[in-house]
Amino acid sequence: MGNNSFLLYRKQNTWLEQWDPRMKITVSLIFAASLLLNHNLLLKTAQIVLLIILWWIAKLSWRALVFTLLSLTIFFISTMIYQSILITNPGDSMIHLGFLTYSLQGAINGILMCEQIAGIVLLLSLLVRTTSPIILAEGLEMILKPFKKLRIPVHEAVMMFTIALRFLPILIEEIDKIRKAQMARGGGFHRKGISSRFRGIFPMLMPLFVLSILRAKELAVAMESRCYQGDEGRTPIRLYRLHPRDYSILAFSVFNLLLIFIV
Amino acid sequence: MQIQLNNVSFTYEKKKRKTTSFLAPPVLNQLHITIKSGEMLAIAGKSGSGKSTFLQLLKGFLAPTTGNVLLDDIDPNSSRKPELFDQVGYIFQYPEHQLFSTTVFDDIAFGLQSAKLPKEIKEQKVRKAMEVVQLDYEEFKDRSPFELSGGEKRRVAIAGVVVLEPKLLILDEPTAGLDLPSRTALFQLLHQMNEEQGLTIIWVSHQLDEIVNHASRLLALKNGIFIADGSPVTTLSDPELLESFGWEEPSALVVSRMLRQFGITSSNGKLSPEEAADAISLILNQQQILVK
Amino acid sequence: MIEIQNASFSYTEWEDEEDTQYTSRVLHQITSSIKPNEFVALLGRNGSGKSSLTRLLNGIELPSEGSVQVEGRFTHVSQSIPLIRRAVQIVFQNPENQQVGMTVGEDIAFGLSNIGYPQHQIQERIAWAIDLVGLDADEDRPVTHLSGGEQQKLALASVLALSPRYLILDEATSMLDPVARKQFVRTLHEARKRQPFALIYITHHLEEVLEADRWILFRNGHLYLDGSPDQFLTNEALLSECGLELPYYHALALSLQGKGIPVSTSLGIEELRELLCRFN
Amino acid sequence: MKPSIWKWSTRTVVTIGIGAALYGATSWIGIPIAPDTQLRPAIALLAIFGALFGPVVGFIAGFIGHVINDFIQSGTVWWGWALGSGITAAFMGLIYLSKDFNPKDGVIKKKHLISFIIYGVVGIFVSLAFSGLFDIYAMGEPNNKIVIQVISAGLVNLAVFLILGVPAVWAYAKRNRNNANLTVER
Ligand SMILES: Nc1ncnc2c1ncn2[C@@H]1O[C@H](COP(=O)(O)OP(=O)(O)OP(=O)(O)O)[C@@H](O)[C@H]1O
Ligand SMILES: Nc1ncnc2c1ncn2[C@@H]1O[C@H](COP(=O)(O)OP(=O)(O)OP(=O)(O)O)[C@@H](O)[C@H]1O
Ligand SMILES: [Mg+2]
Ligand SMILES: [Mg+2]
Repeated sequence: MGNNSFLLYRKQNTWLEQWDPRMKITVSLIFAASLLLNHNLLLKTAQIVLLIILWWIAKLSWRALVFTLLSLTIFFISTMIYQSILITNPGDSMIHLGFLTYSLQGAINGILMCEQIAGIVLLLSLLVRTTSPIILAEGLEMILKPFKKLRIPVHEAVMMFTIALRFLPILIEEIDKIRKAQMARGGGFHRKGISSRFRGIFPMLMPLFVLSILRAKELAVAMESRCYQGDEGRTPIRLYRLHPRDYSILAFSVFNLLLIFIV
Repeated sequence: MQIQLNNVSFTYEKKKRKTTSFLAPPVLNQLHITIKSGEMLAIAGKSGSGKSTFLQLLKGFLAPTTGNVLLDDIDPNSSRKPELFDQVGYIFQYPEHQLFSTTVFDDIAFGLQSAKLPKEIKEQKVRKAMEVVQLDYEEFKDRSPFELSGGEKRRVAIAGVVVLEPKLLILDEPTAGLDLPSRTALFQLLHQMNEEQGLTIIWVSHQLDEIVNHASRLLALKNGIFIADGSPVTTLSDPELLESFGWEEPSALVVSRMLRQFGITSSNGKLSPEEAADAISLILNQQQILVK
Repeated sequence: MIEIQNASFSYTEWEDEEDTQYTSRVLHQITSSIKPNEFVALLGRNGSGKSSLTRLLNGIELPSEGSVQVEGRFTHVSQSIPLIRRAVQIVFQNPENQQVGMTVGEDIAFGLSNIGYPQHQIQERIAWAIDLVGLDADEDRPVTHLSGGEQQKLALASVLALSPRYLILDEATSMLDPVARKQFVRTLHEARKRQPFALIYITHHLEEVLEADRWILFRNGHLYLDGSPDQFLTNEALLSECGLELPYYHALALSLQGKGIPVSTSLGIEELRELLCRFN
Repeated sequence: MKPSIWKWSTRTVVTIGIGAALYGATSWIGIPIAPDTQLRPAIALLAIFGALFGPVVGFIAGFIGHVINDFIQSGTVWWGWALGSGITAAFMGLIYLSKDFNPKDGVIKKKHLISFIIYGVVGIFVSLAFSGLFDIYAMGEPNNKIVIQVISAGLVNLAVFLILGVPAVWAYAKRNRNNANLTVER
């Protein structure tokens, strides 16, 4: 572990990164909707291919792609098994795959279902891997602005999200730090064996919790003493402007959605 | 305990398959150094020059990117004996990094747990450790270590390590935030442990006069290498070295050198203000020309 | 003007029942004031209450008795808190607790954004602040990758960017190397010349505050003494009571004077050489 | 005094944020006890958070923490399970609403512990049932597999809650009782 390597986003300034975050989120939603509504095998496959092309354009590592998809294998397999048992219309031609038996419709349904899961997962991955979490949060806040009128604490929610993102790596490091601090005093029980690892957890958990509560207190003080008072009178850190590029992407994704109803 | 570094380099960037990683210079660059048992070693250098990184290598918190670290001729990293690092006591740059228990007593006594000492002895040891860092036992033992002033936290952190009686003691800027009496007491303690138990002590400091007063050897770190290594008095009166860091020569050294030039003193070390004053008044009185 | 009147303070986490009183009182009836553009040093032993006092000055904590006023506004009036915070900024003893952003740039921008700083100038201001403190890191550097001293520089930068009228530095330079510290003190004075602000400086090293207008000595939560540096520099016993060490030359001068050798209190290397030449 | 559960001060916002991060971070620690099942101490944190800060803070912290952890570990969010984490914490947080329960001042009684355990047990199974149903309906997962998953995960979570969570809240309260006694003058 160590460092921030587990934050998925890494600055690369690719084409995808330059999209406006608001548009990116909107487009992702539209695209997700079209993935869900689409029941055409060809079209859905095309959408997946499109996502993979975008992955390539964003210069993301292929290993991450494979890893993401592999993490879904259980779902793929269970879905396929499920489809084989469930949908058997008498009279359909049957396909035999190993010990599984499919009707044509069942097989297509299974594949569609798998593609749907894979598509949504890829889409989300793309979004978080090409957008800095802070920018994502700011984009979200701007999109949700109308809800502020309904007295829904949009700003606060986004702030919580941002803080959580910022502190996650720090707390993971903190676990490491507590381990080091206990090591600095000669405590060495985090090294070998499952049972000693389990015993090591309680002495880690309590300090971690106490430290975090303390951290929260200090951070609140620091924020307030730097003039933080909710979203009143705040200027956004960055200027967001929608470019023709962003509109054309929007147009494309709407077109993509409409295509489903046409075909 | 003797420590040896062979050709040690360290960089925070992990090796990647792509090329970018080697553009940044390593934080530490091919260090070759031996620290003998019983030394009082001070380390100085600019902020961000890699002092803390160096210390973490010695404690095994970080493993060198290349080269190896030997503790008493054994490399704990490659020979898979990380427990050897347990003989090293380490005090972090920020005391907050060191404290984790709910009371000061528990925090200081943490390291004694594994030794399974009887309660009275444990208490006695904690009491003694708190004494040397000038914390009142009754007043502080039940307080939370996080609800203390900056200097008090620092003292608890030091006590928690000193109580273990390590063979090598590493302190990362231990005097930052301490007031004069605790600084004095800390160094008294360090000298005492150094002399009586032959403890090796390594500490980082930005206070040059502190180094002159207490170190037996000084390592000056710059651009990943130790550009000076030697007795603090000679090192810190070397104009070239001072120039390269932008440091000012400690006043004690300037005055002592001047007194030497005038033949007032023959010691070639450093003089405290009182000693200097004594020497000056002695010589002036001798010459019987003291004008009133 | 900051006016502290008869302020006492204790860290009360649990203040429910009315008849409970806490012994952990850390400040006892402090009365003092800090004028605009003044340079004041707060000195005293560990745990004497210096940091606690600073927390009262911008309303992070409220005095349990007495009051604190900043530019005529009481800190216990919650409507005036935003204005008070605009005026008084603190660099805390542990810079880690102060970092809000994920990267250097975001951290500096956080305060600017809160005060409604014009959007198109924020980037410029960030660069300005980084440059001012001599931080050797670009703005995309994650804050977790900074060394101890670099974190202190960042803390200073993000507070200076807000151009406070009262700046409190709580041992803010304790982990800087001598050069960086000197350079920093120089920039502070430069900045104060261009756009004056009051400086409240906490330290354990007298060399850093020889130029201060006023020294305030703390002892066990009491404001012990308040006066000009010259007043204290001749009183070694008093200073060591407050855990302070005279700078080398001052100690030498005092010793020499004690032995009846006529030297000035502001003895320097030149004067010493002259003295020795005269008799040699 | 306990602050109201709907108060959104900077302090609350920050606490939720850090709580979520903490839940996410501890979700990284897992001790495998059987293939496909891990003992995750994180559930104990939900218990502490709920008990100390109430159901609302607990719910949001659990939910956000789970979402972020999912993001980071696989880039995908299992919304059903994330909501489930929130629901668990919310149930455990119900104890916060009982009038004389106040672990920050060291006030915790036997009857509190009992209701805390009941809330926790109910919470764990309600949330798992919810997550399971969510998966079945929203993701089209086969249901017999889910049932097994729900039961085994429930038992594991229950064990962690009882072994780590409950004692942690107890220990926290006890520690504060000691402190409070020490600092009170008369
Ligand atoms: N976790 C980290 N990841 C990446 N870079 C780091 C990390 N920690 C420190 N650095 C960088 O490595 C360099 C050396 O840091 P180190 O903490 O060793 O400095 P230092 O000499 O102790 O400085 P100081 O006196 O300010 O504490 C610095 O440039 C710092 O920015
Ligand atoms: N959060 C806290 N809760 C309870 N007591 C505290 C807390 N912080 C500090 N104290 C106590 O208040 C007293 C004054 O602390 P303060 O931090 O003001 O000292 P200081 O003068 O800044 O010391 P230092 O030079 O060590 O930083 C100390 O006795 C300390 O133990
Ligand atoms: Mg360091
Ligand atoms: Mg302080």
